[in-house]
Amino acid sequence: MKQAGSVQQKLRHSELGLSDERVISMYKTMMLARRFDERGQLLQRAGKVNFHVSGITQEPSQVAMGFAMDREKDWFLPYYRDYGFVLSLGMTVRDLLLSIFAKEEDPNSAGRQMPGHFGSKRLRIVTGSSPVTTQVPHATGFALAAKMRGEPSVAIVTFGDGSSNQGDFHEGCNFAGVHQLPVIFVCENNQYAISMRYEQQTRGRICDRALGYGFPGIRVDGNDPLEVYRVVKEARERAVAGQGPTLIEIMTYRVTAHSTSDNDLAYRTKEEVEFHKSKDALPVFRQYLTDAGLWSEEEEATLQSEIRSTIDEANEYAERAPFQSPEDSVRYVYAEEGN
Amino acid sequence: MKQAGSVQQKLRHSELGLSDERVISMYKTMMLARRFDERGQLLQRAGKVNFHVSGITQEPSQVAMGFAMDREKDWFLPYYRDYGFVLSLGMTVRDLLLSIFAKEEDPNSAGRQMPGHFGSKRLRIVTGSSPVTTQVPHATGFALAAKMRGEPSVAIVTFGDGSSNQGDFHEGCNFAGVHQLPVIFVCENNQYAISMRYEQQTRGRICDRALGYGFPGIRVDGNDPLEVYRVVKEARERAVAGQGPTLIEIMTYRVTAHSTSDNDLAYRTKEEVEFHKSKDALPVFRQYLTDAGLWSEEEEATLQSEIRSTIDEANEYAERAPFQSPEDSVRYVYAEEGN
Amino acid sequence: MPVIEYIEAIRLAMHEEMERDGDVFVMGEDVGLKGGVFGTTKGLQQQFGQQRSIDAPLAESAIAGVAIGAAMAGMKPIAEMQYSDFMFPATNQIISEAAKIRYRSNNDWNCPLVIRAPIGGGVFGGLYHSQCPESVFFGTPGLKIVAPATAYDAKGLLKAAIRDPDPVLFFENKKCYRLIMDEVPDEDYVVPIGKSNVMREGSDLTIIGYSMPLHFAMQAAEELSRDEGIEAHILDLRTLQPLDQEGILEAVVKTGKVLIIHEDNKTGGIGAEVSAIIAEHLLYDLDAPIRRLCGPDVPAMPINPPGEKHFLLNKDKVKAAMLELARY
Amino acid sequence: MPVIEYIEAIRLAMHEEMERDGDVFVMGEDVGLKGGVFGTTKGLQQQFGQQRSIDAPLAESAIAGVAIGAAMAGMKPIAEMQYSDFMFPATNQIISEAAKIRYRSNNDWNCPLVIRAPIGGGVFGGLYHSQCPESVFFGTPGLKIVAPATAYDAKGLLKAAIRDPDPVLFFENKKCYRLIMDEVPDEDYVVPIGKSNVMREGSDLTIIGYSMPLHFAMQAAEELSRDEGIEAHILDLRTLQPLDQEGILEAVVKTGKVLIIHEDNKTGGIGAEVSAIIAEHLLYDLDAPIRRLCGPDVPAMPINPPGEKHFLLNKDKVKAAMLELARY
Ligand SMILES: Cc1ncc(C[n+]2csc(CCOP(=O)(O)OP(=O)(O)O)c2C)c(N)n1
Ligand SMILES: Cc1ncc(C[n+]2csc(CCOP(=O)(O)OP(=O)(O)O)c2C)c(N)n1
Ligand SMILES: [Mg+2]
Ligand SMILES: [Mg+2]
Repeated sequence: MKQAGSVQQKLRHSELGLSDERVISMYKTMMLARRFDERGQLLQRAGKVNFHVSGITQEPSQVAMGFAMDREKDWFLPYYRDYGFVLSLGMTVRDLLLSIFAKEEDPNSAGRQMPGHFGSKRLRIVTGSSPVTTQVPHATGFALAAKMRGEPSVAIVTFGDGSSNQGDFHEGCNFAGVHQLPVIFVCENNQYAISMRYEQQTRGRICDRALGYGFPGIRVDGNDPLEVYRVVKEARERAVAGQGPTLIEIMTYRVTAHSTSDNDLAYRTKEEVEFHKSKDALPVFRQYLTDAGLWSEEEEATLQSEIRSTIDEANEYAERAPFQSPEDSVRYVYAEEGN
Repeated sequence: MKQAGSVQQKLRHSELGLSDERVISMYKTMMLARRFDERGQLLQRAGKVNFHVSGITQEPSQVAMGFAMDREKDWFLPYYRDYGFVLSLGMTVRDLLLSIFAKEEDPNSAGRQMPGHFGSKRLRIVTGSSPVTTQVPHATGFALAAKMRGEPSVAIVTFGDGSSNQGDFHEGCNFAGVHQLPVIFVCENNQYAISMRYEQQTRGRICDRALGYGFPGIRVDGNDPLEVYRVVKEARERAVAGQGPTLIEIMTYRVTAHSTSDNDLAYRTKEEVEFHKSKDALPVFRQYLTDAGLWSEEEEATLQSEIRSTIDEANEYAERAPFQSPEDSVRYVYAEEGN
Repeated sequence: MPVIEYIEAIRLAMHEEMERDGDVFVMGEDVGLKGGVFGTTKGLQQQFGQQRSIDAPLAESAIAGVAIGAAMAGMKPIAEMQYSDFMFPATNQIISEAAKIRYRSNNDWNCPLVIRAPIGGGVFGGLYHSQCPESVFFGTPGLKIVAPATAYDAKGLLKAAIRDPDPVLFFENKKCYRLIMDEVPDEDYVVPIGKSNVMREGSDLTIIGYSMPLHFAMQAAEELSRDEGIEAHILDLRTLQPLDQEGILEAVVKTGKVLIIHEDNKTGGIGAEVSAIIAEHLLYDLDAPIRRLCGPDVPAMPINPPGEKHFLLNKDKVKAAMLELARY
Repeated sequence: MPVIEYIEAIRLAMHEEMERDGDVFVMGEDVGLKGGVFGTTKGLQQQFGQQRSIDAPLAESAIAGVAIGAAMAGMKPIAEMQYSDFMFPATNQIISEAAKIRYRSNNDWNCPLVIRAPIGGGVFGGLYHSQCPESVFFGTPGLKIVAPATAYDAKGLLKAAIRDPDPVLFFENKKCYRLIMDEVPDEDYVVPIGKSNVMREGSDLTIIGYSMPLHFAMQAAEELSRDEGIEAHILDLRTLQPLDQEGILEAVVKTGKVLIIHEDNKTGGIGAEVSAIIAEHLLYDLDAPIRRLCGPDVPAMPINPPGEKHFLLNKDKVKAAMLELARY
C-alpha cells in the first residue's frame, strides 16, 4: 500500500480539493494532538494532574473532520476524546494544558470542568458536559438556528459508540431528519464503552440507524483520514444545500484505557490492543506525504522539535498559572449585572 | 376482493392454524370493541363521563395481536387505544366501563387513572401510565425476567407512531436486541399524533429502525387482521425459540379525533377521514367469514343484540357503582402492613 | 384596562415578544396548526409561520435539548411541554444542561431559554395530567422558576422570562387558564423575576403561596374579614427560584403567623424552603408554629371526582386552616 | 466484629442477597467483567454469571425502565447508575413509573426495585462526577430514599432496600467508599428503612444530617467536647424518604439548638424539609434559629482543588458552625 501506486495516491488529496499546504497542516495537527495526548498521560502518571482521557488513534480522523468544515461559519460540538478535532479548529495546546491543570485561564471552563470538556464561543466550539449524548440535540438546535436565520452554518457533533444508545441520540437525529437540518452526526466508534465491547452495546450497525430517520448513514474507516475528510465534506455540502443531516460512523479503536482511572487489561487482552496499534493511521499518513514528495526526514525532525517546545512551553505556563479564586469559583450561576 | 378468490380466502385462517371457532371469536371481539368504543363516545357526549379516547379502526389488528399470543404465559403492555387488544385478553366490557366511570371496582386502577390506562395482574396486563413509551423498556424488562427464569413467556408492547420518537423506544429496543430477548414491539401507526401528521414526526419508516438494533422490522397492513395475526404469531415463535425481538409496524389510521378533547377538523379534512373510514377492516372481516360460510345475517343480528345487552348491563352496573372513598384514594403509596 | 383571561395573557405575551424580537420562537407538540392542546399558541403559526411556531416530534428531551442548542446559538426559544407531567423525559437536558451552561463555561456561553409547562389539577386529568413538578427542579441552581397566579403576572413574567438571559421554567396553572381573569394593560410591561407580590394587606396572619391556591386564600380572606374580622396578609411568591427572601420576611413580620400553601405535595415542596428561611431568620418573631397546607404525600391525584376533591385544596380547606391559625 | 470498608459493605450486601434469593440481580454499565467503575460489583459476575450481573448498554432510562419491568415481573433488580450525576436521563422512569406503579394500580402491581447511585464530591470529579441529586427525587411520594454514612448502615440498609417491596433509591457516598471503615457483623441483619440513628449523645446542640458530612460533625464534636466542653448530639437521618419525624423531633428536644448539614446545595435540599418539620412541631422548644450548613447554591463543584475545597463541607467549617450555634 505504501510503495505501490504511490503516483496514484499522490493525487488523492488534490482530488479531494486539499492543497499541499492543507494536507501537510493536517498531518502536523494530528502529530500535535498525539504528542499533547502523550504529555497528558505522562503528567497524570507523574502525579502532576489527577486525570487524563486519551484520544490516541482517533486523532487522524478527528483532524480530517475539522479540516472538512468551515471554521468561520460552522458550529462544533466535540466530545471528550476530540483533541485532534479542537486543535484543528484553533484551540491551542496551551488552552488544553490550562484545562488539564484546571487553571483559571483555561478558555473551556476556567478550570471548572474536567479536561476534555471543550468550549469556546470565539472558536464556535460549543460548551459540553459529561453526561454523554446531550450534545446531539444541541447540535440539532444549532442547525435549526442556522436554518431559521438563513445562515450557511453546519453543526457537527461527535459522540462515542456506546453513547449512540442514549435516547438523546434518537431524539436529536429524528428531529433533525424531520426538519432537514444542516447537521452532521459523527459517531467515533472505537469499539468500546469503558469495559463494554461494541457487541454488548448493540447488535446493529450505528450507521444503519439513519435509515429510520430518513437520511443517509455512512460507515467510514477511521484509519483513512482522507476518506473521512471526503465523507464529512460531502455531508457538509449536502447540509449547506438544504439536503439535511448525515450520520457518519467512523470505525476506529481505543488503544488506551478508557481514562487514566481505568485498567483495560481487566477486560481485554494486550494482543488485541497491539493489533490495533499496528493499524495506527499516523505513520501511514506520514508515509503518504513522503511518497507524495511533500514530507522529508528533516521536516519530520523539525516538526517534532517544534511540537516539543510548544508543548513544553505550554506545559510550563499552564503549570504555573493560577487557579480561579474560590470567590470567583461560585460566580456565573446566572448573568451578573451588566452582562 | 370480497367476491373473487373466496374459495382461496376461505382457507386463509385455517392455513394460519386458526380454527373456525377462533376466527369467529376474533370477529366477535372486534365487534365488541367497536360497540364499546361507540358507547364510550356516546357517554362522553351525553356528559355522563368527562373523557373518552377511541381505538376505532385499530381494533381488528389489536384483536389479531391478542389472538396470536398466549394468554396464560405472555405479558401484555397495551397502550391507551387498545380496547380490542385487552378485550381479547380477557378484560370485560364491564371492567372497561367501570374504568370509564372511574369507579372503585375498576380492576385497572380503581378509578384512579384515566380510561385506557390498562392493568390487571390476573390477566398479565401490565399497569400503564400516560407518559408515552415508558412501557417499551418495561416490556424488555418482562422479557429479561422471562429469559432469566427460563419461562416461555413473550412480552408484547404497543405504542403509537408519534411515541416511537421518544428516547425510551430506542433504549428499550436496543437493550432487547443486545440480549436477544423474547419481546415484540408493536407500533400502531395511525398516522397521527394528536394534530401532527406522520411526516411531521419522522421522515423514516418506523419498521426500518429495527435494522439499527439488529433484529427484524416488519410493516403490515392493519386492515388485514389475518396478516397481522400471522406476523405477530411468527414473531412470537421467534421469540420463544430464543431468536430475539421483532419490531412490527401496523399501518392503520385514526378515524376519530385524538380524544374527546380534540377537534381534529382543525388540522385535517373530513374527506381524508372518510376515505380511511371506507377502508374499515371490520365489514371486510365479516364478509370474509360470510364468504367462508362461517357467518350469517342471523348470527350477526344475534351478536349485535348480545353485545348491546352486555354493554347496557355493564353500563348500568358501572354507572351505579360507587367511587373509591376519599380515605382509600390516598392508600397504597407504599406497601401496607401485611402486604 | 382590559380584563383578560390568564391563558390569553400568556398567548399575548408570546405574540408581542415574537413581534418585538425575531429571535423569539415557540416549539412543542401540536403548537402549530392546532395552537396547542389548550389553545395557548393559537394563531402564532398563522402570523409567524411554521419556522417560528414549530411542531416538534413527540420527544420532550429533544424539545428541551434542541431549544437549548438554539438558545446557545443566540435564539430565544419558548419550548412548550404539553403537560408538566410530561417534562420529566427532559429532566437531564434541563438540569444537566440548561442550568449549568453559563456556570460550566465560566460565563462564555449562556442559555436564554423559556420552558412553559402547565401544572396543577382540578380538570379531571388524573395522575398524569394534574401534577405539580416544582420540587423536582427547585433544588437546581442555574434555573429560574416562575409560577404566576394572575393574568397580569402571567403576561409580565412570561415577557420577563423571554427577555431573561438564563433558562426560566414558566409554570402556568391550567386551572387558571380560563377561570382567572384580571386587568392587563395594553402597554408593554414586565414583572421582574425574583419579586414577590402582596396580594392583600392584613395584620392577623400571613399566607404565603403561589399559583392557583392563592385564589382560594383570597376568597377565604374576604369571608374571614367579613364574618370574623380576621385580616389576612397574602403574599404571592410569583418567582420560586430565586425566592424573594426579603419579601417573605417582610410578610411574616407583619403578622407573626404563617400559613404556607401550595398544591404540590407537602414533603420536599417549595413550602419547606420558605419555612426553613423563616425559621432561620425570624424565629423570634413568630407567634405560632409555621403551618403548611399542601397536597397530600401521594403520587398524584386520582381522576375520580371525590378522589380529586379530596386531594386538592379549595376555599374551605384553606379557610379552615387560616381560621385555626388566626385563633392559635 | 470485623472492620470493613463502606464499599465492601455494599458489595457484601449484594453478594449475600444474591446468594439468598435467586431473583436478585445487578444491572448497570460496566458492572460485569469490570466490576463497576468503583469496583462495587467486583466478583459478582464471576460467581453469579452474566445473567445475574448484567452489563447494560449506556442508556440510563433503559437501565431503570428495564429494571422496572423486571421488578414488576417479580424479580428484584439492583440497578446501578455509574454516578448519580448520570441518573437524570432516568428521571421519567423513576418518577413517573417506579414511584407510581403501586398507587396507580391500586395495589395490584408493585415495583421492588433498588437503584444504587454514588453521590458526593471530594474526588476531583468536577461538575458531573460530584453531584448530590437528592432534592430532585425527594419530593416524589412512592419512592424511598436512603443514604448511609457508615459501613454498618450501608450493608444493613442495602439489604433492607433489596427486600423492600417498593422502589428504593440507595445513595452511596463515593468519598466514603474507602475512607469510612467500621464494624460490620458477619451475621445477616438489616437496618430498617425509615429509622434515624443517634450517632452521638449530647446536650448542647443537635446536628442533623446524612452521608459523608456527618463524619466531619463527629470529628468536630470530639474536638469541641475536648477543647470547649461542648457536647453535640448527632443524628444520622439514614433514610431521607420517609423521614423519621419522631427521631428528628426527639433529637431536637434534647438540646433546643439545631444545625442541619448536608453536601447537597442548601435551597430546596432535604434540610429545608427537616427545618420545616421542626418549625411546625417544636417551635417553642427552640433556643436558637434553625441553621443549615450546606453546599452553596451553584450548579456543582469545580474540579480545581481550591474551588472544590471552597464548595465542600469539612471538619473546620462544620466545627465553626457548631461553635457559633453552641454560643448562641
Ligand atoms: C449519561 C452518562 N452515563 C454514564 C457516563 C459514564 N461514562 C463516561 S464515558 C462512558 C463510555 C462512553 O463510551 P463511548 O460512547 O463508546 O465513548 P468512548 O469513551 O468509547 O469514546 C461512560 C459509561 C456518562 N458520562 N454519562
Ligand atoms: C411523554 C408524553 N408527552 C406528551 C404526551 C401527550 N400526548 C398524549 S397522546 C399524544 C400523541 C400520541 O401519538 P401516537 O404515539 O401516534 O399515538 P396515537 O394517539 O396516535 O395512537 C401526546 C402528544 C404524553 N402522553 N406523553
Ligand atoms: Mg466507544
Ligand atoms: Mg399515532
